[in-house]
Amino acid sequence: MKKILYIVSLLVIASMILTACASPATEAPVEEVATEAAPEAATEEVAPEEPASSEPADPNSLPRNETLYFNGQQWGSVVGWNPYSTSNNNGMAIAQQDNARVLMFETPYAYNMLDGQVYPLLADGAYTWNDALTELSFGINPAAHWSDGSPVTAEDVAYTWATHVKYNTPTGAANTAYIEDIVASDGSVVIKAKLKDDGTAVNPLVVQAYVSSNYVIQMAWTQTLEERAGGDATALLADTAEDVVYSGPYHKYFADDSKVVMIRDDNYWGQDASMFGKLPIPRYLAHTIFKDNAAGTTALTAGEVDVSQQFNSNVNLLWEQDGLPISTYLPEAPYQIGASLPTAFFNLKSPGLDQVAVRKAIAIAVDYPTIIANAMTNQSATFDQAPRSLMNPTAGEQALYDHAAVADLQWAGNDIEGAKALLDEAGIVDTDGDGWREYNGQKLSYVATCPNGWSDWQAAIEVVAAAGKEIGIDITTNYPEWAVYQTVVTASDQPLPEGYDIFMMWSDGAGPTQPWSRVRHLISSEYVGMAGNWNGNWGGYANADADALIAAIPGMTDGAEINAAYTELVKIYLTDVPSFTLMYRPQSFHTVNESVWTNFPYDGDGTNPPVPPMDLMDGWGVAGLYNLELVNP
Amino acid sequence: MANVMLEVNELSTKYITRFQEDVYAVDKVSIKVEEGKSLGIAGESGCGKSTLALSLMGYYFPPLHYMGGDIIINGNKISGLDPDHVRKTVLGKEIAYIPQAAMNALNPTRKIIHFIEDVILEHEMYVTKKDIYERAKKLFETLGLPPEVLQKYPVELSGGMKQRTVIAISVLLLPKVLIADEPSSALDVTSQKMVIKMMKHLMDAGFISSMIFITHELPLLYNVVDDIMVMYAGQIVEKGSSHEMVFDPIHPYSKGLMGSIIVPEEGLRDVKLTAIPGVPPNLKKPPSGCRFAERCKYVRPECRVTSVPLREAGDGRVYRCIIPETELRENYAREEQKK
Amino acid sequence: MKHTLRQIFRSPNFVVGFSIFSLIILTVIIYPIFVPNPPLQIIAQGTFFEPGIYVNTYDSFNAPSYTLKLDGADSKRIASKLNDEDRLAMQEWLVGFGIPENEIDIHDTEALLNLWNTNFDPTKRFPGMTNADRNYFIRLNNSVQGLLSTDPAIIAVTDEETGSLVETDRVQQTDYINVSQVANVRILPLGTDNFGRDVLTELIAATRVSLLIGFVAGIVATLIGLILGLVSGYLGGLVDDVIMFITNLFTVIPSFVLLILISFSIGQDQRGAFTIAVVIGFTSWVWTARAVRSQVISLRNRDHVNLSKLSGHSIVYIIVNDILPYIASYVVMAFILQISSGILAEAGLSILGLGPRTTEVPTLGLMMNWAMIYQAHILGKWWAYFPVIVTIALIAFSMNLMNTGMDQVFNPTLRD
Amino acid sequence: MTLEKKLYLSAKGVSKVFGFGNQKTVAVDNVDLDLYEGEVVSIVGESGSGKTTLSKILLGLINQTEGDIYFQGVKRDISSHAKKREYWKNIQAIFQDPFSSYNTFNKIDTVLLDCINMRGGKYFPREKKIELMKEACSFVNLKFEELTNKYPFELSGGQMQRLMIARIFLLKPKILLADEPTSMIDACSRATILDELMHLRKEIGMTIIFITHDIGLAYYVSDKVCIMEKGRFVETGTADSVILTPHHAYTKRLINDVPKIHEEWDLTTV
Repeated sequence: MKKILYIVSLLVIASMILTACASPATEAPVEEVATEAAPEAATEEVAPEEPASSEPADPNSLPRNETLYFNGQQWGSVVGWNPYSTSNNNGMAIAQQDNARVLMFETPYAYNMLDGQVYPLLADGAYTWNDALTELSFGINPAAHWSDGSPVTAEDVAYTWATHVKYNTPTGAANTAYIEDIVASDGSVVIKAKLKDDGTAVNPLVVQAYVSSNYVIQMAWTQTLEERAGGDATALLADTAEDVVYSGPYHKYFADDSKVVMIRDDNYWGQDASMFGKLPIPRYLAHTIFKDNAAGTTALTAGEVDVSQQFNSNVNLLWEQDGLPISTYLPEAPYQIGASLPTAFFNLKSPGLDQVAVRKAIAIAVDYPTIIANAMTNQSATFDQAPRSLMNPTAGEQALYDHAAVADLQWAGNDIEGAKALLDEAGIVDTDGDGWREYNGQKLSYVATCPNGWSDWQAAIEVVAAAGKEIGIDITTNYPEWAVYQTVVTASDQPLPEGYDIFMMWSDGAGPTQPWSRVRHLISSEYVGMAGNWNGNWGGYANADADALIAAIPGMTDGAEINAAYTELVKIYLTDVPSFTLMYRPQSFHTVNESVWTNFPYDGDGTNPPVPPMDLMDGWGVAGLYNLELVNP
Repeated sequence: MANVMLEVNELSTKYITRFQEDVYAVDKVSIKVEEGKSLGIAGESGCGKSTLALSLMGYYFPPLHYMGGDIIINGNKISGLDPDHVRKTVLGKEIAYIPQAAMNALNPTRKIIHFIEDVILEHEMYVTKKDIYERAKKLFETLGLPPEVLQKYPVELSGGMKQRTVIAISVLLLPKVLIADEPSSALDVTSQKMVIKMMKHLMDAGFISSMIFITHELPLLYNVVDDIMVMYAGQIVEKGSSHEMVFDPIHPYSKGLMGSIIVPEEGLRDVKLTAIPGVPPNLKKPPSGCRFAERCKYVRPECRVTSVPLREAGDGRVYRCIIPETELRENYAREEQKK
Repeated sequence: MKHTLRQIFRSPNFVVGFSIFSLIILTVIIYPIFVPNPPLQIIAQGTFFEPGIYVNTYDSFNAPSYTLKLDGADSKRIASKLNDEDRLAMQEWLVGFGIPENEIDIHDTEALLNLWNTNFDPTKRFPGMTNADRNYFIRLNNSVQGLLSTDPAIIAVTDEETGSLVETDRVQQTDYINVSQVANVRILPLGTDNFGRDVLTELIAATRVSLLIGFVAGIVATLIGLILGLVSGYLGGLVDDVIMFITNLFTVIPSFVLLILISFSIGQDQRGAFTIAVVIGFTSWVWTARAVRSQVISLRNRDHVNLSKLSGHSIVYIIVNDILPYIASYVVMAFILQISSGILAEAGLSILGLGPRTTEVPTLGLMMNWAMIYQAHILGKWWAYFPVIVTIALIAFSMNLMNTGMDQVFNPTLRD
Repeated sequence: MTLEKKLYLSAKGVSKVFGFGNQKTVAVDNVDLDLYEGEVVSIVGESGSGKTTLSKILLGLINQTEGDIYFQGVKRDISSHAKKREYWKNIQAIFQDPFSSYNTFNKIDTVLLDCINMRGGKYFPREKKIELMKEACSFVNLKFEELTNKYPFELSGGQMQRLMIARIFLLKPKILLADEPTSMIDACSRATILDELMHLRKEIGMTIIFITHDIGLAYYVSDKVCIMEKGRFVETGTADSVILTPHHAYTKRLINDVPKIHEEWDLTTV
């Protein structure tokens, strides 16, 4: 009896602990989207336009050697397939940044973050600027056609823009300040830039970027949609567009709350010799929706996921220790190509943080090598490799400023003595002997914040807080839920509430407008006071010199001039420290398991142009889909 | 001489407490009950009468432990047998035991008929439930219990009815000997009377051959059993026919017990009740001499030293005292006069 | 009282539980005296260092060197870099590029490495060879370079004037140092966690905090439960109805959900360990209250209470003297259960990310939380989470044992 | 006789209802009771007859639903703690179960000291208190020296109950309510307890209400007997008249069903 009691109590304890462990709060770093517009059952959904070579498989038991499995793009059910909208929570088909997803909808050009070039997709050859840099024009590949068989035309491009403007979609709103109009002329597309008073384009950079980051949508379908929406913008954007016409190689096959499956359109125009010359290799692209990173990692190690776009801590152990056929783009640390700069912003209105000395002291006290080694498990370039600036660690951007000119302003981190000296010098000392410094008689006490469940950020914030303790500034951490966090941080028209003294947000990654756009988002004062600020500068920094430089750069053509301007901006940034970069993060985590498929892009794989590690779906990354091979054909 | 149904020779049992202390609750008790006879056991609480009842079954489970002696039922020795064997073949069939407060031990979620099925199916394999029901109905009718009781739950029955049902169930397998421990003490007088009536009927109608009845209520015992045995501190102190025991006790302890009887009869108010001062000895360390010595009016120095054997007083009467029967009687008479 | 204590200490369950618990408490008290390292200090750059003894490499060069000629040192050295699997993989590669299999003797290290060094080309790929394979062969190639060399390793320093390297020492393959002569050695019995903290030190500090949380939660819960139960049970009537209404409300809402809601709403900046403990206590008094109430109800009609009333005692006196002692053992048992459930509740909360603020104190739950976030369980870094589970289990187990032991003493129906 | 004797306690139309609606049970139903100085009155009833409830009402431990209680001709007022205290100086009780009548955590001395305090002896010198306690103990043939500093569980049931009587001796109430004081006691000790109760009654001129289910016992001790059935008094009268010549059917049955030793116990009449 007693033995049984022992065993039972052990079991009870074990199960209590297990249940407790089974629900870690590692929530996906993706906005939770309500599933009110859940897609209908899949069986009756879009069948291939023409009968495929064989009947499509049951979405729940796809043939493994025809299916490429993804994870980390989609963290909830898909809301819709409407390319005009930005709230589809559709990580595979719609999500659209500088590197648009071109699996289902295509852009005229595909951006390649590795060489910074754009490659024609729907477009026919390179685009041309007129001499005054006010009009950009390109033709449409005559082979390009829609899924309904009709050709893609310049009118489609123009009508897409017109619709964006007419219904003031997010895309429209973001670009009307820079683009006057897009028109079709003689089968070509002409993008007319918005002009300043002096007749020059407001921002040729943004105009140029438009062609690789915005989908072309069929005019005829758009009209159907408009009719359905009755001209109402809200209805138009809320439409789930199950009947959408697309030009890309894949389209919706199945979607529910556990997975999203896309099927290849065997009639895809890209098999034309002028484009890829063949169809992409996998017939199905399946994305399983995992609960959290841990579940995703487990599936990756088990070979259930081929391409993983998520932070797998200590990813190198998967091959070094466990001998799994898993690899990243780079074989050694940092394993990934860093592109964005997760950054800790100072709330410049918090008492004391308006002082450069305090900001800089915190920034130089932080132990960055530990953040990179521990929080990022070495999946970031170190600040020795890429000194802090406004640039990401790619060679192209690093070349854009004069490293030597800002060397004096650099810091390596972990400089406790330096930080203390800086504070002592500024007269910010511990006057009441409680171990914490005071400024204006007020104890320096801050809360460092980032969203809950964003594990690498949380760990980095912990390291920041630890640094504060070392230099007599009381920093505690706080992890609100993302839903709360994003609402607070993006409301730049309101002062940040208590608990948001130091907070982490992202910066832009790689793209055709970079690093200009990133610089702008980090320090331009134009975002101060903006409601719904999803751009940047959430700490409320304002510097007229910086603003002027940011405004000038897009119009510059001379490399040296641009270089000097960026150097100056980096100087301002490192002097004023309105925010500080904690680590480098890749545009996409690109970890692949080669149990089934191989020939994924890797550093030095010999592709020309090089296929970027963009998970085979963003911009030029899609080219990798044509190179895949089965390990056991 | 009539057939001896139950014979117990020098049975000793003890409790072992959680702290590994021994409590010698039954000390060399010998009993003989003939067929058709009933024996009553009387004594103060803690004198070992309930333990004796439990020990008589021959089925021991902790904390009760068997120490020595024989139990012979109808010629078959059951002491020293494998407990499992005893449980299967002896209990219920040879000897039935109704513990104190048995009626409150019925599982309230089961109907009476289910208890009966359990009992019968435990011992007989090839009977149908219908047969069981018929048998039970017949038995209940014979015992004067309404057959509807069979389909009721224990909570639906009154205390007296419950107790009578329990008794009926315990004699289902027609045991030779029935041991009843305080079967009527928690009941009101009328129910008590009905239970007693039924138990007498069990004897008269031949359901059981012999009965051992345990209670501290002497008037009741007097009216129910043929012989009374008085226990004190785990030992028998006196035994005799019930009339003799009540009206002519020999042992000073029995005398005290009988002197405390109160019944609503004329003249009671003029009787002076006798009292026995003191408390029974601790059975963890029983005294070596007479166990009653500490409380006895007539105690002599040797009482405390030597253990006292049972003495015969003719006619099957026995008593445990150093002082002879006649001398004790003289003492009693002298006291009577004093009043 | 003495008697009861003696009885309790005779219960084997209680004694085992009490011993485990005392051991935990003693460890928590004594360990920091001998190892005064700050528990939250990040010492390791890198995550999940394995348990072991860490010897400072730099200091080991400066430590006196001893020559030991041990048999098999070479083969051990080679085996550590080149195991059988690696040899088979080499063979596979070589066969893949046309070397006849019978020419390869994978057990002859020298011949194998010669063959490998002359043939290996990192750019070559054979069918079915993945990038992961390619990376593996490159790593293998790097690790076997110089494997058979018997030359000493050279230690050199940079000449500050010329910038060239100046040889200062040579380390022979037979050189040994005595660990006790190395200036900096750190024993990490349980390795480090994802932040690079010493897990053992952190674990012990966390256990201390968790125990304190448990105690505070237990005291709060028991006090609230006791007071409400006593008042409600003894006074009865309207007071009882009101208190029972509140109690039922709390019963219907699962306390853990309530706990989550409260911890969520007070915001993390308010969530110190003490606050969390109070919150846990505040949500878990219900059962104590109900149990105390029912005990009191059965006690309040007892004759000794009536007698106490007849002796003219006041309500407070009766509750304190005639009721409380009777339920004291019960309350102590409930208290012990509250402590262990408080510890578990904290762990549960922390795993949900709703535990105490992280920068001030480590707690068992937080340690588990971070180990899970950093996927220690997937990567097989057992030292980051398993000792935590064992500690939680031991605390809960010892408390339950003590409780069972006490129950056997106090609860007559369980006595055997 | 009634003219000479003072009316001590009387109940007029006392009822007690527990619960309400369907759950309503009438425990005591319109009971009248007169208690004169020096009398021993027995209330006899089987379990569930309401006699314990009635005794608690008389004691003032619970409130009656209807009716009034008069103490020495004045309507009883126990609305405050102080008034209750005052009332309890006049009426005290001995309960059925001596084992549950003691607070097992307090030493025996506490019980007796409480009584001394209640009789205004709170500030008596220690010696005086001990003197009083010794006197009380010796009254019930207990030795104070053997009891002091002991806990209740170290005593036998009989000793405990005698100590209860010692308590009453110290309190010297006008009325004692004895609720089955001997039912948990062995027959041998019963006589002692009864003897001592009667002795005490003589000593301090106490009036006793004796509550019991044992009709023989009631007959043995009381002057007056009240037979209670289902909350009502069905027969009231002197002990001899009620027990020897019962009129009410219930009383008759009760007496008939009790086993006797000099008369035949008639088993056929059930």
